[in-house]
Amino acid sequence: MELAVAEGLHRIGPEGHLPEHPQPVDQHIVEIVSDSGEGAQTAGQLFGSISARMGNGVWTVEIIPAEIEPPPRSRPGASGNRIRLGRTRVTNSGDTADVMVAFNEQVLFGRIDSGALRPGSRVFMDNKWATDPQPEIRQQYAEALEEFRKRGYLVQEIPLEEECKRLVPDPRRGKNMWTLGLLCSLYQRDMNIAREEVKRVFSKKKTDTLERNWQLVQAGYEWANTHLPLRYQISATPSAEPTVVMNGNQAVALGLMAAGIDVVSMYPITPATSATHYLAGVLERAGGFIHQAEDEIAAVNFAIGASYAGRTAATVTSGPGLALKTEALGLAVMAEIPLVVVVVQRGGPSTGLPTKVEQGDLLASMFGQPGDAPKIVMAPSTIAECFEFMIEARKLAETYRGPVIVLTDANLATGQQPFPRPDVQEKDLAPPIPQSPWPQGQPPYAWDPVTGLSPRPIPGQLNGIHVVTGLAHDEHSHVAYESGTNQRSSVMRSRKLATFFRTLRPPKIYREPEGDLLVVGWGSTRGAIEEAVDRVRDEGKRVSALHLRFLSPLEPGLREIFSRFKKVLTVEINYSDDGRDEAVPPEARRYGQLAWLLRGSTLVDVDCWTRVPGHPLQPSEIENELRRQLDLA
Amino acid sequence: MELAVAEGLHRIGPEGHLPEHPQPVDQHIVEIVSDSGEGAQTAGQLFGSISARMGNGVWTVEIIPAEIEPPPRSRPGASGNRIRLGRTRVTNSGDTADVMVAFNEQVLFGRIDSGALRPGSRVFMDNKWATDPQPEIRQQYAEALEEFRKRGYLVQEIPLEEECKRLVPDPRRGKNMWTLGLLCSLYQRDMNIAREEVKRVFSKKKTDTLERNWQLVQAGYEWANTHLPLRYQISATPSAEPTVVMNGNQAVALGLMAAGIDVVSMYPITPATSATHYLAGVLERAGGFIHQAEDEIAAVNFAIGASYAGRTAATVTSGPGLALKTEALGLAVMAEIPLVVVVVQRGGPSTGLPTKVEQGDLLASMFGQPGDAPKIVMAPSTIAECFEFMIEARKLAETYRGPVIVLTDANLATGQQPFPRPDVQEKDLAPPIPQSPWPQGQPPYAWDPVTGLSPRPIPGQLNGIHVVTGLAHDEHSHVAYESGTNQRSSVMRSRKLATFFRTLRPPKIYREPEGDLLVVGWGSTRGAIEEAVDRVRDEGKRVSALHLRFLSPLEPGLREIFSRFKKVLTVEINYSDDGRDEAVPPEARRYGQLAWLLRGSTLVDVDCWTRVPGHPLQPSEIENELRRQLDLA
Amino acid sequence: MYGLKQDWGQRTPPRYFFLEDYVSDVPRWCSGCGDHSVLGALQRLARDEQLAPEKTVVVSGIGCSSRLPHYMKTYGFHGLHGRALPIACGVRSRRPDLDVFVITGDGDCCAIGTGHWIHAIRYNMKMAVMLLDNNIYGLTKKQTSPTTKLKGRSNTHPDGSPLDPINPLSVTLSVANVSFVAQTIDWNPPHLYATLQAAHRHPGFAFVRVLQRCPHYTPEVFEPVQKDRSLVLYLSHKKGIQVDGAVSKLFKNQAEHDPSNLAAARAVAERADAYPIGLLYQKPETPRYDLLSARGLDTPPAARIQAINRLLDSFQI
Amino acid sequence: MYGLKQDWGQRTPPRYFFLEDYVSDVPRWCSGCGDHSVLGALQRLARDEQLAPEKTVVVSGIGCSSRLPHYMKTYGFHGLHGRALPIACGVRSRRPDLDVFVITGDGDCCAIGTGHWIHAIRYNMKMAVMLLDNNIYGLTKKQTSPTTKLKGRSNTHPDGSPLDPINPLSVTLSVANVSFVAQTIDWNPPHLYATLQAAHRHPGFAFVRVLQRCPHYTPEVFEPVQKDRSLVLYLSHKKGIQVDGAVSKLFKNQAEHDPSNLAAARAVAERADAYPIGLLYQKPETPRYDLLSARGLDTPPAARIQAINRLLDSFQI
Ligand SMILES: Cc1ncc(C[n+]2csc(CCOP(=O)(O)OP(=O)(O)O)c2C)c(N)n1
Ligand SMILES: Cc1ncc(C[n+]2csc(CCOP(=O)(O)OP(=O)(O)O)c2C)c(N)n1
Ligand code: SF4
Ligand code: SF4
Ligand SMILES: [Mg+2]
Ligand SMILES: [Mg+2]
Repeated sequence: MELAVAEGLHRIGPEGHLPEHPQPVDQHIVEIVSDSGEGAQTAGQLFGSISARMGNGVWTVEIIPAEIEPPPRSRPGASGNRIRLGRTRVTNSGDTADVMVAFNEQVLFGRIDSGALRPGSRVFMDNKWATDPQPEIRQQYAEALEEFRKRGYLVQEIPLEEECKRLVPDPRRGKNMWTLGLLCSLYQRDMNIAREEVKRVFSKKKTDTLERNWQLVQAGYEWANTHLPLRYQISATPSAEPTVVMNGNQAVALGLMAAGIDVVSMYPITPATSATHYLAGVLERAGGFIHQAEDEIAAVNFAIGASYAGRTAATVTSGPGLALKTEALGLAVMAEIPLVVVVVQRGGPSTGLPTKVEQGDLLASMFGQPGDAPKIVMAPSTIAECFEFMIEARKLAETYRGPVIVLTDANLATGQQPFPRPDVQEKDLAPPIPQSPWPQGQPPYAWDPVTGLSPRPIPGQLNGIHVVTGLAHDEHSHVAYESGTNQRSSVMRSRKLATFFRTLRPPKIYREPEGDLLVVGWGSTRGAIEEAVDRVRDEGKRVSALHLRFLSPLEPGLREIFSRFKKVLTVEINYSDDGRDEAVPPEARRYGQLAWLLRGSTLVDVDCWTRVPGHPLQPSEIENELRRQLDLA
Repeated sequence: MELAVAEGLHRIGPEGHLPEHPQPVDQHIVEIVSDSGEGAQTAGQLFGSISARMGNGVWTVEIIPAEIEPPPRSRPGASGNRIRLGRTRVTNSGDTADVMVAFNEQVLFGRIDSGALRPGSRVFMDNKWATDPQPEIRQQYAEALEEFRKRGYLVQEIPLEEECKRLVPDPRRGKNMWTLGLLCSLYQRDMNIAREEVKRVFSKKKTDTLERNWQLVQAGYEWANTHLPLRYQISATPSAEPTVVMNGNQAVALGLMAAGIDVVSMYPITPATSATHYLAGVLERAGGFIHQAEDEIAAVNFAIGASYAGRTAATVTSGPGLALKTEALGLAVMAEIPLVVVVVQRGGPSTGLPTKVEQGDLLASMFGQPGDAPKIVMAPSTIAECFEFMIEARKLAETYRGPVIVLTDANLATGQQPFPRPDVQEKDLAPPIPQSPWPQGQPPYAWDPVTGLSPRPIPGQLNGIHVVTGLAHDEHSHVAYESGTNQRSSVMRSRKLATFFRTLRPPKIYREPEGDLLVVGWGSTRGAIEEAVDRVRDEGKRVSALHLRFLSPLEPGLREIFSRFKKVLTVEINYSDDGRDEAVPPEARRYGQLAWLLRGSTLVDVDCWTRVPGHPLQPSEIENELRRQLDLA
Repeated sequence: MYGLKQDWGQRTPPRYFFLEDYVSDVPRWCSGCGDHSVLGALQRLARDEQLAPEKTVVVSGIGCSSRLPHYMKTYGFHGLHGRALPIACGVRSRRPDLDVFVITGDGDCCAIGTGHWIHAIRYNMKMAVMLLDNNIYGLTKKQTSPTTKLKGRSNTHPDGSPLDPINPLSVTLSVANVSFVAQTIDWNPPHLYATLQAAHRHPGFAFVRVLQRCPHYTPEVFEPVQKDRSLVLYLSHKKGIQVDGAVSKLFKNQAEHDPSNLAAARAVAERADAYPIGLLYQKPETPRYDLLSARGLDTPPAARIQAINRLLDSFQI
Repeated sequence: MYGLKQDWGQRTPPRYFFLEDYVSDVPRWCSGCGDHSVLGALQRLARDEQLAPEKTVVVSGIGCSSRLPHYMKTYGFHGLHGRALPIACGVRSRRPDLDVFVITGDGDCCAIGTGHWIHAIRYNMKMAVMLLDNNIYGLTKKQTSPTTKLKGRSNTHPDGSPLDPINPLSVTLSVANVSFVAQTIDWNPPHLYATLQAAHRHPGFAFVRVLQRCPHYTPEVFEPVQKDRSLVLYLSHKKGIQVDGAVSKLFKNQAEHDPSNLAAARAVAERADAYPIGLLYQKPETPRYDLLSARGLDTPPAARIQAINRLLDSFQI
């Protein structure tokens, strides 16, 4: 087959029979991928926020190469953005892409390796490589196009570089905006909104930067208007309430501020660091302080010191950092020092997959400490919850006087979603530290015998003098080695979880309250699980979902809920032995982390379907598994 | 009541109606307690080894104060030894003491606080305090005697100091040996054996030290022969096979040597340190090297480096040290580096109870690492097993190419027990490291797809060159972020546990294979559990015991075994919420660590009875709980 | 909220504190242990400076020495082995109103705590740090520490330590932002006291190494030094530690040393013939991280809310 | 046993190694990154010294720089962040036959690895340690490191680092048993090479700080130094690092420095006007812990069994 070389505006690949009229769609997934440094991420984010402002549901997620400066035109170098748009709320990054704009064919191969395409995906490809001075590149390009077409992608070459060159000397700094224009045309975006958003992004740059970029957008838009007969139509209902768009790490950062966290103490680690980058720029504006420590051990102990001194404190980390904080978290439990610990989970074990998603730190959070170290563990499932849970966690840490671990992950960290602008309230800020006298004679651990709760004296408080210790101690914080004291103080620490448990209500079931299969999840998988459940339930299959926010203690009523389903299955992004694997005797099977907890807690034969692909689970993958499970049932 | 002041040899307290003829007993518990520095420990250990040589079952355990140099005559200062003797094998330190020799009344109070006495316990007390120059001391002594008698102890004052003064200028350096003599008379010990054992202990000292000490022993012996009409008779069958007596930490140390461990890397921590003290003196004799690192993190990484370089390596620690090793253990799992990790468990969480026993590190050992970090975890239950398990652990670490955690505890660490002298064999030593060429083209992780096992190239081997990494990697140890590789390598690491599982046989049930109640335990509690089971089973109650040596993976057949009992209960020295506690909703109950594992694994409603008293569980405590459980059943 | 009172900023009337006001439990150290002297000096200092007990925090790690906070009737934090300094820095960071003291040992500071030690020097947050250096791990029963002398015997090196000890003074003096380094001996209470006082008054991170007797495990280390005064080199200078003439006269072995001279301080620190005591180095004007960390403490809630709202604006679409 | 071969001690025939024999993967560093130069120098050194690749181990922590072992065709251990040195010490301890190189970064060594760094200096085990100091955390995308200059901007300190940087040379020179300290620049391959060579030949712990360009994140740090040669102070001495006359002549700013003089070395290390390059300090006769740790390696199995049996005798009753 002769290769299609774009010569002009009307050249459309043989597969490219484009419809003349806007094609209505309920949701669409768009990707822009380039070499890193070509700005695909900015364009993608803009496309997302323009769509969000128009009232579409949106989920955007960054495509980040593992290297700092990967070689150009390389598969692992793919850098960019995936934007999923919907008529209504979009909860996850979805399955394969519907539309893909690629600045070169190699980065597209990178996305193919990650399973981002399917036969029928529409690919717009810069045609500059067809005429590259280097014959190898021309050949690579030609071969790639052939391969893509074989795979069934609908490839459309576009004169991306060529068109940009008309406007800017270095097209590497222009292609992204031109592409944005093309997409605005393709999806009929409101160009007034587009203009505003572009303006916002470049507001801090020189005016001519803004103008140059806007010209590029317009050029792309007009080119597409003229040359692409194709249009998609995704209806949208702009929301009346104020809406914000941000990623999970930004939401964590702002949530910590809204919680009145006074000290954030950290050591850099991917994928948690960007939350602290943001805080580094802004925490001071709300009167707070961020400390970059010499290591994670120092970071958590610094936070413990600040919290002991009455200042609300948080530490933000990921797996390897959590491992190093193991000892100090035991101290915070033993000495009952409030602390918010945000763990942005990445692939493990060990250094693992630093930039990729996993839900592998649940058991380490619960059981990492030698001895018994009861603590609250919770996991947000949306970007909005990343914000809200910070406030909740800060309050719980204080009320229950100990560390609260909040498990987010790389998926939430980099995923962006519009959500109603939170109403920041003074009552959610941590109250000022008490400095009035402590009730004379009241011990520093005046444990309520039923709840295990006790108020906490803060340095500066008259009569509250005591010495905090990680040794076994009585209610006066006196070191005590006697059997009775150790048993009793252990009860008091554990009791706090039971007390908190009694404030919880059974979780809500998604879709029908009974059926053949209940899918249980936690954390960032919620959107994908519920979407998969919807697809299957909508065909009349009896499947529902349950999403847990609290893992320690587990939420109440689970056993009763499980009893209404024939089968219970967790879906998690962590490792479990496959139940079908013949090399693993059923007795020796190792379960997913939530499945483990649920089995021990409910004695229900909870099964699990878990994977560690390093990327978010796609709704269709889950959907396939649900069908398989239902067929078996 | 007038106080009994010893005036001469025949003064015997009013309760002291002593039988004239030797009283046969099956087992007896003797304690010697003194201020620290008065040598009660030496005397106790000698009494134990003399008895062991005569063929009695013996368990001795140190009574150690928490302070370095506690004030004299203070309760927490009690220092000494508990020796439990039996006709046959003795497996634990038992319940309350039958006979107690106290050098002052305050240390006796210390033992009373620890629950070491019962009404009817016979107490021999130095009468020197009755004539102390300080009136307060005289008064304290008098009041104490009265209190002891009220509590029903059979108190007999003895002229301990007075008699010693006849022989040595400083009786603080003599009372212990005199007491040993008294006990030799009381229990009719073979004085030739006694002489040999005393000689052995003082062999390195000057000859007159030995002679002076032997004179003291003889003096105590003769005084008791003349003045105490009381004798106990515990028959014994001297064993034909060679027998050794040592504590669990010494057994660990010698076991590591017998396993051919080449490098032991440690950082001091109670109660693990004494094992490494011993090694510091002797490891070099077997060609090995012990490294005291700057901290636990360095200790474990040093060991990992040595093991990577082909030398068998171990690290020895306790709870807080295990916490700090969390991250590096994840590396050892990920990079598949063999490593023996001995954890001598102490009370937790945090710094906790540094000198006291707990079985609280099981879940941290299994689940401490962020991400999935499968590893073998095993727990010896006797001193002999402390030795044997080191050899086993070293072999498993190599075969299954990763860390093996061996959980002992403070009870095993300081408990002494005679056991058949191990036959040290060349075949158990680690083989020399391979330095012949590696098979050309064979990757460094040539995972067998079924077993997950792979041979390991060692630096120095031609063709074996590779770069070990804690990042996700393929079989060539190349960093690999692809979904498929991460999933597959995770499977391979997990698969090794299944492979090991298939080599295990179901554990043996102690007593009948079915019944109303099965008690499941692990580690050092074995002796006490089985003794309690015997007592109850011997009354015809249908109770049996099961003791697990492997916790990860769990041994096979458990569910089937459990199905033969009406109820399954774990007994552990770690924290669990009490099932009877009304403040804890049943759904929120937190279980003992083994119970947790068993529930999740077998889905049997395994109950637990656990305590954290800081001392070993007494058989009678367990017995009471078994009766309660059987009454309920 | 959450059971805590909120009447922030209440003033307490002037009070007078006696020595007993700083005395808590009976110390559980061996008799003759140098830790007793440090405790006594600290209590006297607190009394003389009239430190409000509730505004004073003594932070420590784990070790015999680190038990000290339990014996002070002030707020205290008996932390984790090696982690006294990060905890203390955390306390200090947002409580400029508290007086922070740190007690650490040669194992706690110079072995497991090394990294934090170096970095705390560089942070130069105001606190008085006392390294009680007995050349041994006391609490865990006699293991080699980084300051154990070459060939010094211990339970982990029965044939003697194979390595030259680290010199905590030299190391401290090598770190950026070092601002106060002194050495003293536990067995000369006036000098010990004067040194702690200078440390406490120093506007920054004041590092004091106390040569501390451990009669239980290492009597051979400092008993000879205690007996033979010539083994101590008394540093005199008008900017140095000032003690009564009667006290300073006891030291025959003296040297004038200007504590503003860093190179000289390093040379003195490495004197092999005698232990220098006194102020080795001080630079009061060294930048302080705690002045930075305490910024914004008085931001009123409304201003905080406003700042957050502004940030949210930038995410609003 | 356990699937491993046992023919211990087999000799391999003499071989000749070319540069390619040390070249593995294509490095994934940014173009212009100084890490490329270090890799090249190390590969040339290995070739020139004819190091058997299978007897060479390159250990590193985590960071851009710590990726280096992956690009060497020798044995390698890409360890944990901050833990390169303890791992390398473990490797060294019982394998005196291996050549050990360590690659670490300013974050890896001087932040999270500080404690191990100090103690590794004191252990003085034979290995060549290269601190690739780019004054930044590269891999995690531009955070302040302990060597970031005061006011240097980063993602964690957008308004500039609030603290003076640590001086890795000064700190190293303050530790007991320090035996080799040098500094070089990645952009002068002959000097870099000569320094690595001297480090490799040093009988002990050879610490080399390489000023390493990170054009991606900190071009402003070493680009000016690269351009203006007067910002480098070339240390010359007959016992120092020797480079070709043509190379040394490039450096106008020179000073004679005797590397056996510790005090002088410390003074040179702290020169504020220029970066000294060359050998700051060397004391080849410093005691080595690795000589101690390797004792007994040749104990035959029978002797080991006998020793254990003797010990068991002492427990036999
Ligand atoms: C993580 C951890 N590792 C080890 C220990 C055991 N430990 C307690 S104190 C101590 C050393 C104490 O030495 P030093 O700091 O010199 O204090 P000293 O007792 O001599 O005053 C050690 C190793 C511990 N508590 N925690
Ligand atoms: C325990 C742990 N904490 C944090 C990280 C994240 N991390 C990886 S490299 C690095 C810093 C690298 O800086 P540097 O050592 O200077 O190396 P460079 O990238 O500049 O060469 C950090 C913080 C980690 N991998 N592990
Ligand atoms: S062991 Fe030493 S340091 Fe510890 S209390 Fe006793 S004398 Fe003091
Ligand atoms: S970020 Fe800097 S250090 Fe890392 S590879 Fe790029 S230039 Fe080198
Ligand atoms: Mg000490
Ligand atoms: Mg760096």
